[in-house]
Amino acid sequence: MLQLLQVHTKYGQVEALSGISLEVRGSSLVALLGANGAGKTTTLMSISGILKPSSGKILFQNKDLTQLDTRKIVDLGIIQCPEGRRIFGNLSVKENLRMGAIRRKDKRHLDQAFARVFEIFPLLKDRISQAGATLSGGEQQMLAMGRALMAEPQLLLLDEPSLGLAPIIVDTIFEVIQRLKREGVTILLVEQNAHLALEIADYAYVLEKGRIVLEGSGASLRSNPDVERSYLSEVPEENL
Amino acid sequence: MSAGEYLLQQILNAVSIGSLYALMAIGLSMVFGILRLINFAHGDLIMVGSYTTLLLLLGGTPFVWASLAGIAASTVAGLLMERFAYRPIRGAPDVAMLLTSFAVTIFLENLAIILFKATSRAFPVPALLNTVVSFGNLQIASLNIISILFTIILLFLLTLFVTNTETGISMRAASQDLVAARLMGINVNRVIAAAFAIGSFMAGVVGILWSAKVGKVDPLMGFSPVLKAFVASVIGGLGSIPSAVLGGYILGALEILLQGLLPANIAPFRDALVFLILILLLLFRPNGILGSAEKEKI
Amino acid sequence: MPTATTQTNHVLLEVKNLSKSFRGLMAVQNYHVRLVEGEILGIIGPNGAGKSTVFNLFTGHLRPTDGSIEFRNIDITNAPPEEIASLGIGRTFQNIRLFGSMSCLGNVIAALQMKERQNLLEAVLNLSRFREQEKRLESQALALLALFNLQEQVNAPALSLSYGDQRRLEIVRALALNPRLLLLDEPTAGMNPHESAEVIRLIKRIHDDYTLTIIIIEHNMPLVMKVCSRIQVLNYGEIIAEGTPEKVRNDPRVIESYLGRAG
Amino acid sequence: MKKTVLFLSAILVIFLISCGSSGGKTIKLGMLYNMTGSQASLDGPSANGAKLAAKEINAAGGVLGKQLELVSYDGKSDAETIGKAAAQLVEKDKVVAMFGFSDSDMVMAAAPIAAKAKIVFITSGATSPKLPSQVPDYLFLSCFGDNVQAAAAAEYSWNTLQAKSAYLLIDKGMEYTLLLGKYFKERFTELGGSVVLEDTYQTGDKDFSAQITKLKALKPAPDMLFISSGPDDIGTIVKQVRDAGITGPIFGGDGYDTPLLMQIAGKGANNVYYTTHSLMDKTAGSPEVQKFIAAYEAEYKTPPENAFAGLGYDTVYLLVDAMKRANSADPKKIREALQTTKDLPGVTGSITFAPGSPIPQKGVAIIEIQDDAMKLAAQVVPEKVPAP
Amino acid sequence: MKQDRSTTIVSLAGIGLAFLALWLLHAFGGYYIERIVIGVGINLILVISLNLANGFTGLFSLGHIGFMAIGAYASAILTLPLSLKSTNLPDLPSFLARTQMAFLPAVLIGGLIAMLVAFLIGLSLMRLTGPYISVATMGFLVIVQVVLTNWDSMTRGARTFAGVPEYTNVWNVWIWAMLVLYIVWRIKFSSFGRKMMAARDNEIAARSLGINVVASRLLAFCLSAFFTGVAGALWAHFITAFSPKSFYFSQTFSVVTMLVVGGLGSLSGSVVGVMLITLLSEILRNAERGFAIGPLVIPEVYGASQVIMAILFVLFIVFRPRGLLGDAELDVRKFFKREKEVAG
Repeated sequence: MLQLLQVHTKYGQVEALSGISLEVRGSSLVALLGANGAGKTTTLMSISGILKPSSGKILFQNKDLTQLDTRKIVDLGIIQCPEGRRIFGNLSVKENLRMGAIRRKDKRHLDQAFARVFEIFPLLKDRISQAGATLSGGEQQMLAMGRALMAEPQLLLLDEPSLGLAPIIVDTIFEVIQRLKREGVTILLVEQNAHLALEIADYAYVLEKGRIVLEGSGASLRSNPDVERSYLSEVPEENL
Repeated sequence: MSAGEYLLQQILNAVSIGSLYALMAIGLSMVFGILRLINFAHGDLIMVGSYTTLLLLLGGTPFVWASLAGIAASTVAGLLMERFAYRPIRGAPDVAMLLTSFAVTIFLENLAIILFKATSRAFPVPALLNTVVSFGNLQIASLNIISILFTIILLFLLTLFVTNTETGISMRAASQDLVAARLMGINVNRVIAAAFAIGSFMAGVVGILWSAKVGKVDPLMGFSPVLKAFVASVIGGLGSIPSAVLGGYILGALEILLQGLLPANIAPFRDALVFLILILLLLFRPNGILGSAEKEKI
Repeated sequence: MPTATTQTNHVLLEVKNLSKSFRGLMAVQNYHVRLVEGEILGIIGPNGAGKSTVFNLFTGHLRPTDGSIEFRNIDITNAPPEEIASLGIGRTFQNIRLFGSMSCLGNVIAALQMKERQNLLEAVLNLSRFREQEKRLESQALALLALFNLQEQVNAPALSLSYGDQRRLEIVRALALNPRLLLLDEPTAGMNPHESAEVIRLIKRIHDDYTLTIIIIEHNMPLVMKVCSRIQVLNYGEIIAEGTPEKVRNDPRVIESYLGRAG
Repeated sequence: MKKTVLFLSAILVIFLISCGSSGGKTIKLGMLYNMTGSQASLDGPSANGAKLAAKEINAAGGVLGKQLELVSYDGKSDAETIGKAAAQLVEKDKVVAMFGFSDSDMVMAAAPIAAKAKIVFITSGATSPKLPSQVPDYLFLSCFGDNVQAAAAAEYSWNTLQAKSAYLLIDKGMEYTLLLGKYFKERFTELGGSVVLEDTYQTGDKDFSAQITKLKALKPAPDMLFISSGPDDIGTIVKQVRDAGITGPIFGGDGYDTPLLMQIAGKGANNVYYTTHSLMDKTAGSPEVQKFIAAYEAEYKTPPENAFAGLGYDTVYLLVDAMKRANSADPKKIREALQTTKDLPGVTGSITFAPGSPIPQKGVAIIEIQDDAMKLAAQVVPEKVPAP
Repeated sequence: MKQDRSTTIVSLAGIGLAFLALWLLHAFGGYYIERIVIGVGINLILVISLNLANGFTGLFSLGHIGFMAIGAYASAILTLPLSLKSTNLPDLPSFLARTQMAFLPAVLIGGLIAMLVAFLIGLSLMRLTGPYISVATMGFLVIVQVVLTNWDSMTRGARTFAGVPEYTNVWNVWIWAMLVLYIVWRIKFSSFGRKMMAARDNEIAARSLGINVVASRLLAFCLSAFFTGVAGALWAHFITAFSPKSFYFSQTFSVVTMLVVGGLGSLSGSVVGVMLITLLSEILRNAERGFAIGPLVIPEVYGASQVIMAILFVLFIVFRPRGLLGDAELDVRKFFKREKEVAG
């Protein structure tokens, strides 16, 4: 479904991605692991078209995304739920969700999308007219995911959904991720919590300094001693 | 005129001039919210609109149509400004953007001098805008009433727009987090253009009202309003519409009250006092009255 | 200094009842620590537990809502960051904060120079004392950079360094302040295991060479266990466990709220 | 690096080429006005007037058998630029005399440079009577001093309008308005009048409601308003004063001499008086004035924008007259002839320089606007003029 | 950053060459060229001192022309001949009315007064950041403008302050310019400059090193105000007649443009910026009067030079948003080395 071929991306003067190649098959959940600064977020931002790769190709259903504008990429069914949630704090929950559906042409079915999001995250319905900034961290993460789901994406890019959340909320979020996967949404998950990610991932890539150093099925990586030592023994990292 | 009437008259004066400042400040503030650009050339949109109106009036167009065309011209000029001056430099350092807006100002003002000559020209105002309404001892020019009315109507419409339309909400979203807005697929170019269009539209309206109040137009007419709008939007807190409006009225009140109440030998220092108050305000509320403390995360 | 040896058991940092709330939300609650010179303390805990907030309170970047901080018997509870730094607390930041446009050398000299007052007139006249001072600063900075294997990047702007190098440069800069207490906020974040081990080794080395007292916020459990003499575990702004690595590792509350998944 | 050097040297070459001087068989007069910037609205009409005069003179055969050439630079309302332009006029263009500017700052940026080259500088619009003493021998005014017109205004107000009390509004941003207000007050109080309130504004202010409200609160109301203002602001002020229901006489100086006043204030302009050089009216003015207005309209498709147009026009004739009488275009002879100018008719009144005085003796015309028309109310020579 | 003998020699040689060029211009260039050269020198001081405040500390001041005005008025009042004082400034306080100073002390006092004012307002302004400091300093400019316009007894208000002795010449301007350039250069490569730039790059980190951010900004601001005041004084004795409106926004724009074109933080950039803008605006100013290329006659269009400059500036920002040199310096030695290689 999604293919990255030798993608190089610069972030400022520094090359953040030095030739990333990866593949995400339809209806699968692929995890992208790695330490801070390894290039995970840069990879997602390159796919979303916020950063333009200096070379290499990004193909989605055999269509080249490299030169496309972000909104055209959203039109194709790729949406990102960014790191740090980045919800619109001054907008109400409802308005935030509306922004997720902004590229949808069939506004008639918008109600269904709302209903689906509220079914997945019932908490959001109670907060519908509250400003995003007044939500708690966990609620904001739900809002950010709900916002992305409003676009009814084919491919969901999830950047660090567990970041800075209480374990109990992390569990909820991961249940939702698994549910989405069951419902056929293809997911590319960036996660520092390698345990969690590998538990649910079909396939995973490990990034280090802008390169892929390891890849394999979730299970095989979990039993890989290298991964065990450098990632599984580590606890999730904080990033304010 | 009793003391009470005197005060009331001055308050009326403050509200009517404050309305114009508020309308101007909105445009500056909306653009700043999204681009962090202080658009100095915003004032020149007033000039563009006023000259267009004037030329059409001289050609015999009825006032209403001429004004509408003037407002349209301001709007178009604002859009062109965004497209050709500000879009190419998006992401440049703040200073470079600020200076570019100075350059745009210099460009427009000198172009106007070349095209229309530097001398002022009378702006013919229809009688409707030129009468005086009396309430007892109070006199208020019909133009001031119309200015206040227009401001209320435009603010109402603008509020509807930013809370109810998709573009309006997108605009608020973009001013909050431009990257997240792009990730949702919001057409940032369109949103920015819309912000410019709305701001320029308001500037066009101010242009007509301002020219009617002053009675003439000249190529440099935009300088003083933009400076005022700048102060107004900073007083309120750059970047949001309600704070721009608040700032506009506070500035209006401040100017009128200082001019009206200060003894004659201190009154000439009015503008200095206004800016002194602005600086003091910034020290205690570094992000304006309504501005949220944008504290950097550590 | 003859007193140095006798001071080893002196209390360097004494924090009592420290609390900080943001808009009613308690980020840190009743935090306390008594740090003896020469100790290496580790602070661990899940995200949002308030670890970085504790550092920011120590260094004056945040003002506590309640409680007191004493450093070298001086009350620094409400002191500004620059004063605290000059008293001898150096730190690094979780999200790296370098002087991006300046060279590595410049970054380090900016810290080194804080110990040597320069005179504006001497600098302007380029007097020999000033030139010698500059030369000395430069050679000291070069030595420090070499210690952390940054000698190749001496003249490169800090912004152009790789993530790991930036982290190391930040540690060098904090060290250049010649602090009594060094606060390291996730010094190995974003490094591969090999690099992390190297950094930890260096931390131990500077601890020994400079008789430094260090507090480390880390997620890398094995490394924390290896290097720290004492560990505090924070959760929701409160200390839930404290003690030697072994004790902490076996504390049921820690296992439940923090180590559970990893264990 | 190398590109930069190459680029810079290319620019230098172009620069040196553009500096090349041009020679010719014409008599060159240096004309310095601010065509852009804050002073442009005052200076533009003067430049037009001067060009019109030069065109007429050349059409009539020129001076001393040669064509007149006005070499002009834009001062850009900036003293540094003006200094450079004046130096160019002296060195490169080798003009025989210079004129221009309506503001004493600008005059002072150019006149000393002319004087250094022993060339006269005539200011067409700066009316400060103190000005010529700053550049002895080489700086002339082609208009009367502010003290003269202010005295005329005060005397007319006291004697003819029977005004005993006056309200004063002064633009604090211009030398002209400051001096005019000061001299008026001096002469008016000397005559026995009282100034009940003195208020101020800054050039370019657009909203005068606060001042007007203060004025309306005055009890009893003053007999007259003396508003010392430049041509760009006066229409707006009169309009806003009248809009507030104040109908009394408004008096001012030659800054009022612009069609803008009546265009902006409309009916409000009635009962306005001002002192100026001559009645600038297409139908009621003198034959010279009528001819001038017609020619100006034909050339520029607009009536003269303000009094400065006529002053610029007269200034060129003043210089040409001096050259003709000297029968030479030698700067020194021009200066000598200029000093003996006598009864030279012009659209802004006839010009005579008294021996030793670089300020012409001109009568002051008092214009009155009533029934939507301007008329010459009086031609006054003030009895007593305040010292400069 | 390294300091060795060859740099000193190169700098000395550069200064020598500059003065030789000045002498040539002075001897053969005439009055017009001389005025340009003086103008460039004054602008150089203005831009370099603005760079010290804006480029090194990152606080973008739009109010520096206010300091220029203070320096200009102060030194003009101090040097005005006594005879003119009694007629033009009759209300001066008596100690000033009786003083007529020489050029150098007057210039220094002008600079010092500007510096004192900068210190007083800087104590509070230096705590602001981002666009707010620009607004506040712009406010300062307006305040200076209003005060000068209304302080009749000292400044004659809006009336022209004329009769200032014409003391400024190519030599004293360029000695000052070289001096300012040298001093600011030394500051850039000393602990003071590093503190300023550290605080600019990351305020929080700078404070955590013990750098007193407000103090180091204040130092930059005050020194910069001093040099700006000096430039104002030199300008006053160059133009000799001015009024408060000579020191306002159009002056501000032109100086800031030169700074930004050269590059914020780069001193050699400032030098290049001043020269480039001066040359370009002179060319355009002469060209807008109309010219003929063969049969093609371009008529005079006043204002065209500003229009073209504005377009060029926007284009420039599009292609070089950080100015010609960013905050790097031209390395003379490198330049010579490469030349040698080419030659060899």
